[in-house]
Amino acid sequence: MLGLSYVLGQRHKERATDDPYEGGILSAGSARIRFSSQFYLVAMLFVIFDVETIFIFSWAIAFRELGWYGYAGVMVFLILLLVVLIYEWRAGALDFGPDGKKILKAYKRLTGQKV
Amino acid sequence: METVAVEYGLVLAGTLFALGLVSVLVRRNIIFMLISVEIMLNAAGLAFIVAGARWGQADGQVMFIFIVTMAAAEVSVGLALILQIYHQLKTLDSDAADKMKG
Amino acid sequence: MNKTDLLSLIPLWILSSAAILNFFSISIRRNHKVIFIITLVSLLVDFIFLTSYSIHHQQAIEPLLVIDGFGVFNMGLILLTTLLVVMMSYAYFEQREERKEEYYILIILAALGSCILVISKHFASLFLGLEILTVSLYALIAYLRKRERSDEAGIKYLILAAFSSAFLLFGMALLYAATGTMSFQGLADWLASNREVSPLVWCGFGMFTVGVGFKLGVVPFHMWTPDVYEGAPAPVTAFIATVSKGGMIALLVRFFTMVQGHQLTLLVTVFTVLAVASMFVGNFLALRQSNVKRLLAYSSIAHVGYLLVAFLAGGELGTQAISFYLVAYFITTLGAFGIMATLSDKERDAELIEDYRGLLWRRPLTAIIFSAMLLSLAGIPLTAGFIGKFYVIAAGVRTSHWFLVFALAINSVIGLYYYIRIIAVMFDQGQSVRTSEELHPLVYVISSFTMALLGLMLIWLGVHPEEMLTLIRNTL
Amino acid sequence: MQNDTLNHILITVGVLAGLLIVAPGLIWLERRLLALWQDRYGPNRAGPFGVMVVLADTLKLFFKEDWIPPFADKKVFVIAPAIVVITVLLSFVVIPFAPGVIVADLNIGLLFFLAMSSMGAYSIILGGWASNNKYALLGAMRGAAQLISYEVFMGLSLMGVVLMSGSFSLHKIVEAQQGMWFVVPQFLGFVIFLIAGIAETHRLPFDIPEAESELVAGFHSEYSGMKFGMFFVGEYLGVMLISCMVTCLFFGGWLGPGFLPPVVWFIIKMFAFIFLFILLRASLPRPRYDQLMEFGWKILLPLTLVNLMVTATWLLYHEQNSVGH
Amino acid sequence: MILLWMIFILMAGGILAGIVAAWSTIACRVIALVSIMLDMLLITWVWMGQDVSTAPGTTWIADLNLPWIPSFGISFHLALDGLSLLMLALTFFLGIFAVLLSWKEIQYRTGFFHFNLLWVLAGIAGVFVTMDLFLLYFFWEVMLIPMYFLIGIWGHANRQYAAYKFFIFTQASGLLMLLAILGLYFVHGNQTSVYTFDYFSLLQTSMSPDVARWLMLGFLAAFLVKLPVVPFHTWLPDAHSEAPTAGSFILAGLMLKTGAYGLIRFALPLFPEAAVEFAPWGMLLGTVGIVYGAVQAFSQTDLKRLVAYTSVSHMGFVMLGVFAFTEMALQGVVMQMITHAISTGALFVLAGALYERIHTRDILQMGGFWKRTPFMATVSLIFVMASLGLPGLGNFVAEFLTLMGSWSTSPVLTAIATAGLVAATAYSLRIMQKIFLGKDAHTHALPDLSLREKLVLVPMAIAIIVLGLFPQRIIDTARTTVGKSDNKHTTTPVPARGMLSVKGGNHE
Repeated sequence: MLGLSYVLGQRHKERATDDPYEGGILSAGSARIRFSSQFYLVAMLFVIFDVETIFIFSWAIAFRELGWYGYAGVMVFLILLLVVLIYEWRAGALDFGPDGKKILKAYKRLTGQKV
Repeated sequence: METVAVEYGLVLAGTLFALGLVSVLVRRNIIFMLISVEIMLNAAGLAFIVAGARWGQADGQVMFIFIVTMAAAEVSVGLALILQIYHQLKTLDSDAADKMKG
Repeated sequence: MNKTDLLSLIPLWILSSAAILNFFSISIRRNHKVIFIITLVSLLVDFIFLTSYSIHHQQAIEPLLVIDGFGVFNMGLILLTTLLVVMMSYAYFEQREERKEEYYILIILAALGSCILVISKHFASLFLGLEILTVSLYALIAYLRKRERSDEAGIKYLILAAFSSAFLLFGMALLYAATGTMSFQGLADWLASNREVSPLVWCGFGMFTVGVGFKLGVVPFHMWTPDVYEGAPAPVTAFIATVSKGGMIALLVRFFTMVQGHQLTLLVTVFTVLAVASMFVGNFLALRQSNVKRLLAYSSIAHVGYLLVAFLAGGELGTQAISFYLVAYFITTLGAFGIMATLSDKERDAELIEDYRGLLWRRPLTAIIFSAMLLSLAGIPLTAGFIGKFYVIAAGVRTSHWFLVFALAINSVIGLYYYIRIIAVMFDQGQSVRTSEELHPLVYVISSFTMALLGLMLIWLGVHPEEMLTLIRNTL
Repeated sequence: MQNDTLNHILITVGVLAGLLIVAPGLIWLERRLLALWQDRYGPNRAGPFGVMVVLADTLKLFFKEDWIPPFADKKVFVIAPAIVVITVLLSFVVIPFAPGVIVADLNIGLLFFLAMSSMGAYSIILGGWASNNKYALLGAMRGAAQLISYEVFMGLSLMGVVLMSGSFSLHKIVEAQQGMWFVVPQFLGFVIFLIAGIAETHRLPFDIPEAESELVAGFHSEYSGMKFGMFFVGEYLGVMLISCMVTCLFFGGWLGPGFLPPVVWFIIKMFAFIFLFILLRASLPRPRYDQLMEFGWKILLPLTLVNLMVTATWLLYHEQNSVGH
Repeated sequence: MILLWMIFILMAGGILAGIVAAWSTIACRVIALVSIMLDMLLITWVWMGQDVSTAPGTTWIADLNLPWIPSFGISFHLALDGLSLLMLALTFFLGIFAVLLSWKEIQYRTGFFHFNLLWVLAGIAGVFVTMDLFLLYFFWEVMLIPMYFLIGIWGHANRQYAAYKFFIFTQASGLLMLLAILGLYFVHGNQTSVYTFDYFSLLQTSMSPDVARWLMLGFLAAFLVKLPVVPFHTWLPDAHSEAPTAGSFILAGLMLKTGAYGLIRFALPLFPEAAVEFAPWGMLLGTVGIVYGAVQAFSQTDLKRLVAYTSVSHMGFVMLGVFAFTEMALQGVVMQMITHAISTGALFVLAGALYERIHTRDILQMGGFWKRTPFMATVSLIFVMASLGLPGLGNFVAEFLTLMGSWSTSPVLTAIATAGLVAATAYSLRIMQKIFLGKDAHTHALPDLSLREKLVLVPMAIAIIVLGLFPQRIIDTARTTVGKSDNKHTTTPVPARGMLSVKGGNHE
């Protein structure tokens, strides 16, 4: 399909054709910008939790064979996951947006006001 | 399903391992080094699966899951560290991270 | 696994619960003191619980673990060492701004990994224990985020440790592919029934050795050691030098004894080469260092070489020698790094030799304990290190490993040179520019107490080692 | 044997053709429905009810300039849209439309589906990155974060179903619903899966990665022509896929009263969910990025874990009782 | 028990002195002095109490055997016989002077200095009485570290280098000895399945000549380096010349003697056959040492280095005498150990005194001091004469006995050794001539010996004269150890194969 469209497609060349599209405003700076490290944090969270699901998967499939014994093991595992989740929550790893209160605090500190 | 001969599997795993090894030694970018190490780990995992298949045991697969888990943990810590290093050094060239000598 | 198995794993349960408890505690409210106390108490309880084990305890938890005298002894050692590391950490982290609390979780987990390592008798548990240990260590090494070298050390350790894990795993996989078993005992049976050892198995053993070599930091797989020692916070360095390496050695001993590796001449040769190379290279490189941490790193390479001598000597005497040497080395290393930690300040650790100039006249007790530690490392009488080295040499002489023993003797002399150099600097005149800020007096009390304790243990073991010897003899 | 092979090929071709026809059709359907709900006309010129607009759109896409931005990473730029279509199409392989009407009845069908949907993240991140455009990259990053986060909950939310059916095979799962559709015991799982599914297909209201108003189409800002079309088709295929999955996993797949053939039951159920998707788009506002992520991690994840625990406990308890009796 | 007390007093005194110094240096010095004197009194009491000269049969004056690390067969076994007694007496005798010597010289870190000093003495004393080989190694090390500090902290300009060199040499050779000890331990253990480090048990070990040869080499390594014998002597001039006066004094006076003692007590009895095999080489090394040391001494300009080389030369006599395997030679060796300790020690004291006054050790810058410091010159003359072996002084007796004893074994080497004596005359006279005679440059203020220095040197001068005139007491005391006494073996714990009767190897 891609090949077909390549053959069929028309060609044109204009002044701004080759500029990156930024809502009509001229582009400034490279697109290789730096991102909030929050994205990396998500990646890490994913890596950790997604891998842990592997264990749950393998338990789920052998659920009946393992019985209460396996159940106990997985419960421990799940509780661990929950504890870690709570910890991360408290540690602020799950706060994705900017925290308004914190910003206000920082601003007040910056301007020398008492909070 | 046909079973692949153990030798071939091991050779494949070995090749992967060697590729990872070479690239760890050659690469200078820390992220690529990390990736290469992951390749080596996965090669080891593959070898386990092949070995497990040879003996018809699940042990190999279990080990593989362990390896994947551990690799994941490694990557997440590794990424965090790399991020910090980048913040400090503004580069990921492993030659830049040579403050310690002797 | 049944009820008794679960019960006999209580030490591990306690450790895990302590980690979770700490997680909870942090989630509720961050408080350095609380976490410290939780950690301390749980380690102590665990250790006390462990002492209730009979010396002749022997229980296999099929198929992964075995709890026997050797394992219990090493677990006890690990727990005690961790306890001491934690004790010296409080003061160290109290003067730093970073988040301190997670440190304790990580160190508990690392200890847990090490404990699993020393009681494992299967590749799977070996791998699990090892990884719990190393992954915690990555974070521990890079714990001081504000310090550039800390990250650098962390990433170096991470890449090299993962690298070595890959080797270890591939070696295991090859052994598994060739023999169809991953338990040490199974491997031993296989080796016993197959006189001809196939290239595949050799390959497996070879890669296994490379992996283990990296973890132990023997030459030529030692590159990471000095950097990591230097970059890591002083208590963590102490931990790596003791628990991490010690656990690995204990595992190696178990593995080798179970598979009767001493009959595999090729393997023995390889280890001999490693041992000799470690001793010489470690000591010679240590001579050139002006950074105490790096110096101790290189010296630890040499010490692993010494341990390998006892390891190669094998037999009961060899194992006993290793156990004793580990005890002595643990105390000594803890003391040395502990003192380093107490002398460190916010910016950096007291790691340059110059930092110690004239220490004797500023802080006599600290300097004397530090000297005692260094002398113990050098193997001078009246210290535990002497008895340890004596034991190792005895094991070597017993089995007529004359070459190794001579190498050890020569290296002891070389080693002496640089240990003495530090002592000489401490006893020299002149003032170091270092001043550390004032902390809460209790903090000093804790670290001084720890140091004094270590010093006393050192001398006690050096002067009256009989009890420890009996204990070791009984556990094996 | 010959017959089997032929049959198999027929099914494969049939499914593929069906999908490729239905997917563009969905565009029309969506526009019509939206128009209906929002009280406006929608496409109504070409053909009856404007059906031919689909054809026109397709032709248009084919004849558009195949423009690759000069600042882009060309190879990756071309591959990215292909990935999305390929992965989604591959996912359909494991979907049992009716007994026997399945391309490949893998015993790990569910895992295969999860694996494929994870691969979708690549297309977004690669597309955004290769575009070399700030908005595209930002969109891609957000998209990837969203995708991989919801991937976790999606997988976990399905575990309840797996526990109950004892299999990863979709075929078996459907058959296990003879007595009762899983939506009843696994309602929580269903809700979570649905939400995660919407997020996975980055449909409105969770279309954060493309968010026209803030990110000017996000990761596919720079795309045009057929490559854009691919993303577009991919999205609609995704909608179909999730609908199929929901049908299979929670609503008994092809099961239904005998007066209609199984395939028809399946298609009816599937379209019901497609309608639901469109209805959601029509009615819900888009949450903020951070709200979306926090919702996922702080609410969905604990919920899935709790769901899992409860299901397992209940099942085991129940089983023990039944053995006891 | 008294032996334990002696060592304990020194160690405890050392620690106490180290602590007390924080408040009062005088108290510290006094404590050190008192503890050594206490030991001196103890040993004198023992000596007087046991009239060894009249009872040559009872060899062991005191014996103490406590279990220490039974799992290794290590015991805390100390015993005292004639030789040990002499050595202990010598140790404490010189120890007192060492403290006195440092009274003025050591002005900083007094506490630590005295701690080290006393611990060196404790180590040396321990070596002289230990009857357990593990303990031997233990004490061997105990005397090293404090000595290292004595040189390294309070030494002269080049002290670090000298300290390292001293340390590395002795430590390396000590480790070889440890290996040999362990080898012996296991050889013995394998034979009798009794694993022990006890000296008397190990004496019974029978081993193949090959094993014996190797093990003996291990022991010899330690003793010959300590002695020192020529190829291994290079640490000595450095250490001696850089050490503070008390350090050189102890080094020359006592530490070298541990090597000689080790040869007599351990190397020969433990490996009789191997020792006989080695004897020609040993004597050769001794002779080379005598000549080489003398020649080197003659060419030195640094006073302390010069004296150090005379030590090398004198220790050559020890070597010669020990491996001559005659009672007379051995008596000479014992005598040499004592007299050399006193005479060379005294020379170091004088060198130190001069250095304190004129701040140089270069004898070329000295000259004509006789007039200004007659007392010092007189004392020096006595010791220089002793050093060259003037009849009537202790050294003469020693050298004479040694040479006489060796003659029967190896006339050629003895003759060469005697020629070494001529060289000794040359360098000794050179000392006198360069320092006290000749032209006085009058560049320095040069007071004569102070009371404290007199207090040190006069007793030593008296001792050396007394030893020269009445050596019998020493010889009698030593005889219990070195005497040919085949018939007494049954009644004493002395090894069945006596030390001297091995000549020919068939005395039984």
